[in-house]
Amino acid sequence: MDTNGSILKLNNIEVMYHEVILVLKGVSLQVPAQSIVAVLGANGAGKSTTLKAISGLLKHEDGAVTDGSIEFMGQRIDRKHAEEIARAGIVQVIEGRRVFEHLTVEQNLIVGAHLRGGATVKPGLERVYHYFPRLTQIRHRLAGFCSGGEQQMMVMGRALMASPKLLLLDEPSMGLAPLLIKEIFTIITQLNQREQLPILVVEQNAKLALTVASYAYVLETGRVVMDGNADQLRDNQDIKEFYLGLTDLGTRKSFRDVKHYKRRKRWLT
Amino acid sequence: MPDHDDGVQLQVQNVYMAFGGVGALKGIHLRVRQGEIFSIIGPNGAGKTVMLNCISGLYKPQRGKILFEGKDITSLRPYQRARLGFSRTFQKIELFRGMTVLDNIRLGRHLHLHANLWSGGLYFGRAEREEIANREFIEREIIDLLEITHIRNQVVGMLPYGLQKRVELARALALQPRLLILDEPMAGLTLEEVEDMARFILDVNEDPKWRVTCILVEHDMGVVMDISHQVAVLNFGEKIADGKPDEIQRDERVHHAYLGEKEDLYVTRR
Amino acid sequence: MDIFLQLIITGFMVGSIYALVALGWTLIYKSSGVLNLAMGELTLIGAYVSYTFYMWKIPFPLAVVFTLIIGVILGLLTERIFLRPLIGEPTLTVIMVTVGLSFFFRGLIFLFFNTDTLVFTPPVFPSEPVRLGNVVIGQVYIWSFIAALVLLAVFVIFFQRTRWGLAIQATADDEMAALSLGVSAKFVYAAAWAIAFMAAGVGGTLLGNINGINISIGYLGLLVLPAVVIGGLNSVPGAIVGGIIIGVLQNLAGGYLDPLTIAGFKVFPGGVKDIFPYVVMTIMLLVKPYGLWGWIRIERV
Amino acid sequence: MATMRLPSGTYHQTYQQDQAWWQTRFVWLRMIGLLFILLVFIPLWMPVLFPDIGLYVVSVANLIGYTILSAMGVQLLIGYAGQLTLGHSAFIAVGGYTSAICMLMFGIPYPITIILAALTAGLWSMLFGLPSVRVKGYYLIMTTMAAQFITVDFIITQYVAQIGGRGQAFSIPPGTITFGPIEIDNDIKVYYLMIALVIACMVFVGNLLRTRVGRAWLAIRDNDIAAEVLGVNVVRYKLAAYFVGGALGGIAGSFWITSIYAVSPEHFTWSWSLWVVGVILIGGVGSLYGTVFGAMFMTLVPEILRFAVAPLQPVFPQLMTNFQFLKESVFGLSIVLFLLYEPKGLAYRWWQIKNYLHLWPFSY
Repeated sequence: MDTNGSILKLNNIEVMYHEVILVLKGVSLQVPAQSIVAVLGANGAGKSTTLKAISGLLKHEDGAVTDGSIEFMGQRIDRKHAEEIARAGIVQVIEGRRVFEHLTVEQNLIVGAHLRGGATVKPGLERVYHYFPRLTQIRHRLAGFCSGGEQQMMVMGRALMASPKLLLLDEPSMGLAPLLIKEIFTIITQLNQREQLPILVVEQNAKLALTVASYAYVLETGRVVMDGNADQLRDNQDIKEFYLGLTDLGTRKSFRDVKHYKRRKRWLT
Repeated sequence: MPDHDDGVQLQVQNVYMAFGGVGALKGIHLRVRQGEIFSIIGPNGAGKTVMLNCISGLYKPQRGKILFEGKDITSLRPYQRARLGFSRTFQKIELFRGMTVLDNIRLGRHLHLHANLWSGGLYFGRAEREEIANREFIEREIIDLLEITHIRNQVVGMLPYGLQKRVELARALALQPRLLILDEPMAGLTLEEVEDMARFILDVNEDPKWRVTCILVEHDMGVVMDISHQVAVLNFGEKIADGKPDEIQRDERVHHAYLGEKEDLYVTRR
Repeated sequence: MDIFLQLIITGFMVGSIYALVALGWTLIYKSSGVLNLAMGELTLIGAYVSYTFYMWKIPFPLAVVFTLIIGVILGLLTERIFLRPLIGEPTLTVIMVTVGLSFFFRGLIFLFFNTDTLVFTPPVFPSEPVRLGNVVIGQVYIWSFIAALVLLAVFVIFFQRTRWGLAIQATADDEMAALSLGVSAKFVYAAAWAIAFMAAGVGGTLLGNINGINISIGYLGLLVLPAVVIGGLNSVPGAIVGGIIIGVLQNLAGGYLDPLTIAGFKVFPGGVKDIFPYVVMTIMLLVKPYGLWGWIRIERV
Repeated sequence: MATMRLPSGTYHQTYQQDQAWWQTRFVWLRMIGLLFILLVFIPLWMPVLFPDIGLYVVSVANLIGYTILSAMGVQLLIGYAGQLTLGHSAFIAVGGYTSAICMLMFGIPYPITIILAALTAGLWSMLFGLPSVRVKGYYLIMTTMAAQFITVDFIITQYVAQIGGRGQAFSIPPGTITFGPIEIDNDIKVYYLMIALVIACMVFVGNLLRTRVGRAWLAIRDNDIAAEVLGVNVVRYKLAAYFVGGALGGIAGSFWITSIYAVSPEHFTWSWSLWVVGVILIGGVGSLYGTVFGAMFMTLVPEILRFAVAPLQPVFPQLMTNFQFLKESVFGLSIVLFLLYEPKGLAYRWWQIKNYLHLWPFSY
C-alpha cells in the first residue's frame, strides 16, 4: 500500500501487559488520509489492544508498547499519555458502549468537547444531532436508561464532539440488532465521505467491515497475518474459509475426527 | 421435536428475565437430554449467557421454572445446584488467579471433602488422610486427563490464556459434575487449542466413567455443528430454532435472524 | 413540642455543616474510589488554620478565604505526594494510607496547637440568640447554616454547569471512557482533594465557632461516614440529605434518649448521641444495602 | 504467594511428603533453633546475660505477642476471607471482659475463661458479620466500624464497665490469674503463656488454610461467584470466618488482661482496630508470617522512636511532653511511606530474600 499520505503508521509494534504477557508481536499497519481501514480477527487476537496502543489507553491497563513505533501525522505518539493523544486528534470509541450513565445524553456529548473549549459545544452539538437525529429527542434523558443502539450513537457522537482527526471504533456492531447495525454503518460511511474523516474500525463481523472499509488487516494471535484491499480480501480463499465461512461443510475436517490425534497444521504461519 | 420425556435431564420452562425493563429472556423453553452435548447459539446480546446464569442459579428468573431430573430447582442457590451435580466455566475466565493450578482444582473438590473448622484446624488424622486421598484423585483423574501435569504447581494468573481456559475446565470437572455448563470455552483460543478443547469435551461426554451432559454456549460454528447433539438458537431473548445441527444449518429463520444471508451464519466463526 | 422543634431546627443547621463535609468526602470517593478516613483531620486543619488567621487580626471573611486557599494547596499536595502513587493499589492499602495520614496530621496539629480548647476571640458572631416563636437559635447556627447552604449551592452548580464539574462526574462514571476523550484523570483526582480540603476547612471553621476548637471536631470525620453511607456513597444529593438526617437524628437522640430512664430503670445510661448515627446506618444498610441513592453494581459473569 | 522452590536433590515419593509443612531436614533444624531462641534464650538467658534490658525485651516481646494475636483474626478476615474489617478491637474487648468477668464473678479458672472468651467473642463477631451477607466492600467497612462503636463505646462503656461499681475500671487483683497451680504474676510467665497461645493459634489457622475450609475462604476472597458455583456455601463460610476471626480476637483480649491491672474501655480503642489492620498491611496481606513481621515492625518502631528521642530531652525539654504527638505523626508518616514504597509488605520481601539465599550462589 502507498506509504505516503498515511496519517497513522504503526511500525512493528510489540505490546506487553503487566511486563510479562506479550499480546502484540509485531503489528504494522497504516491508515491513509480520508479512508476507512478495518482490522479483523478473532476474540483475543489483539484487535482492541492495537487500538488502545494507538490511543494511549493501554497505559491505563498496565500495558505498554515495548518495541516499534506509532506515528500520527509525522509525530511519534507511542510514549504519550492518552490525554495528549486525544488533544492531538485521535479519539477512540471504546468497546462496549461505555456511556456516562449518571449524566444526561447532552451532558455526555458536552464531556466529549472537554478538550475543545466552550465555543465548540454549540456547533458540535448541532453536527452530532444532524448525523444522529434520534439523539435530539432523548437529549435530556439519563444515558443509563437509553437502549443499546442509542448508547452506541451517543458514544460515537461524543467522540465527534472532540473534533477528531482520526476516529478509532472498537466493535461498533457488538450486540446490536441487525437493523441498527446497518444504520450505524451507514453513518460511519457518511462521516467518512462528507467530513473526510479517516476511521480505523475493529470488527469481528468481517463481512460488514469489508463492505465499508477500503483496506483491511487480519490479526491472529497478536500478528498481522494478512492484509489487502477490501475487495481482494473478500475473494481470498483463507478469508472465505475462516472469516466468511464460505466453504461447504463437507470438505472441512470435523472436530469430532480431531479427537484422537493432534492435528499440527497451522495456517498462514 | 417429538415431545417425549425419556432421558430429559434438564428442562427450562417458559423462563422470563428482564433487566431494567429490557427483556433479556422472553419465555424460553429448553429440554436437555441425559448425556448429550446441547449447544446454545445466537448473536451477541441474544441472552445466551443470561440463560446459562439462570440455569446455574446466579440469576433467578422472574417467571418460569427450571427442572433438573424432574425436580424444581428454580429457587435453589448456585451452591445447592452444585450439590446436585452442576458445574460450569465462565466466558471471562473466573479462576482464582493468585493460587496454583493444583489449589484451583482442589477448590473444585470442595463438595467431596468433609473437614470442618475443628478437624481442619487440628489437621493431623482425618483431615490429612482426606487431603492426601483427594490429591491422588486429582492427579489421576483430572490433571492426567487434561494434560496439565507440567503446570500443576504454577500460579494461574501467570499462565497463557489457552491454558487458563483448560485449568478452568479442570476445576469444573473436579466437581465430578453430572451437568457441565460451558460458556464460550473456545473464545480466544488458537485453532490447535480449540481442537484440544473439543477433544476434552468429547472425552468427558463419551467416556463411560464421566458421561457428563454438556450445555455449551459458543460462537465457533464449526465446533458447535461438529460436536453437538442438539442446538438451540436464541435471538433477542427468544428461541427461534431448536434441533439437530444439520436441521439448524438448513433452517431459514436462523439464517434470516442472524444477518439475512446464508453464508453469514459463519461470520461469527473465529 | 417546643423542645422537639428546637431540636429539629438545631439538628438541621448542624446537619448542614455535616452535609458540607460529607460532600467533600463523597467527591473524593466518587472520582477516585478512595475511602478517606482522614476527613476528620482535614476538618481539624481547617478549623486551626482559620483560627490562626483570625487571631492575626485578619477579618473573618478574609480568614475564611485564606483557609480555602490553604485548603486547595494542601489538597493538591496531599494528592500529589501521597495518593497519586497509589493508583492501582488495593483499596485496603489506600484506606490505610489515609489512616496513616490521619495519624500524621493529628500529631502535627497537636504538636503545634496543643490539645486545649481554643475559642475565636472576639466571637465572630453575636452571641445574642434569635427567637422564632418559642424556639431559640444562636446566631452562629443561622450564619453557619447560610454559609453551608451557599457553598452547597456553589458546588451543585459547579457539577451541573461547568466543564470540569462534568468531567469529574464523567470520570467517576467511567474513567476509561473519560480518558479516551482527553479528560485528565490526574487533574480530576487533584481537584477532588482540593475541593474536599476546602469543604472540610469551611466545615471546621463553622463548627469551631459553635463549640470552640478541639479534638471533638476531628470526630466529625467519623460522623460524616454514616451520613454518606445513608445517602449512598457516591451520590452528591445523598451526601447532603444524609448529613442533615444525621444532624437531626443526633440532636433528637441527645434530647430524648440520653439518658433514658423508664420506671426507675436506666435503659440508656448515656452515650446514645455518639453512636446513634452508626446504629441508624447499620439498620439502614440491612434494609437498603446501597443507601438511599447509591449506585448498585450489577455483577456480570 | 508462589510456592517455594525445593533445593535440587530433594524428591517426594508420596503426596504426604509433598503436602508437609517442613519439607527438608534443614528447615527442621532451623525451626528447632528458632524454638530454642523463643523458649530458652529470650525468657531465661536474656535477663541474666543483659540485666539492664533483659526484662524490658521480654515485656516488648509480650507486646509483640499481643499484637500478633490481635492481628491474626484480622489477617484471617481480611487476608484470607476478604472481609474488610475496621472494628476488631470490639472482639478483643469482648474477650478481655468475658475472661475478667468469668474469673472475678463466677470464679472460673483462667484457662477455661480463655475458651469462653474465644467462644463469646466469636459469636459476637458472627452477629456483626451478618450484614456481610448483603453488603460488600466499603459498606462492610462501615458496619464493622459500627461494631466497634456500638460494642466498645456504648455497650461496654455504658453497661458492662459499670458492673464493678467503681467507675469504668475493672480491676484485676493480683493472684486472680492462675494457670493450674502456677500464678501468672510476672512478665516471664506471661511470656510463656504468650508463646503457647501464639503457636497454638498459628498452627490452628495454618492447618485450617490447607484444608477445604481455608480454601473456601480464599475462594470467597478471590471470586465469590466462582466459589458459589463450585458448591461453596458463601454465607456459611463468611460467618465461619467471622466466628474464627472473632474468637482469635477473644483469645488476644483474654491474654492481654494478664499484663494489665484493670480492664477498661480505653484498652480497646478504634485506633487499635486500625493499628492491627496496619500490622497485616505492613507485614503482608494473606501471609501468616506477615502477621508476625508486621507486629514486630509496628511494635518496635515506636519503641525505637522513644530511644531516639531520649538523648534530646535535656536540649528540648518540651519534647517529652509533646512526645506522644510527635510519635503519632512520625508513626503515621512511616506507615504511609511504607505502604507507598513497599506495598506488598514485609513477608514478600522476606520471601524474596529467602529465595535469593536459597539459590545463592547459583541463581538459576
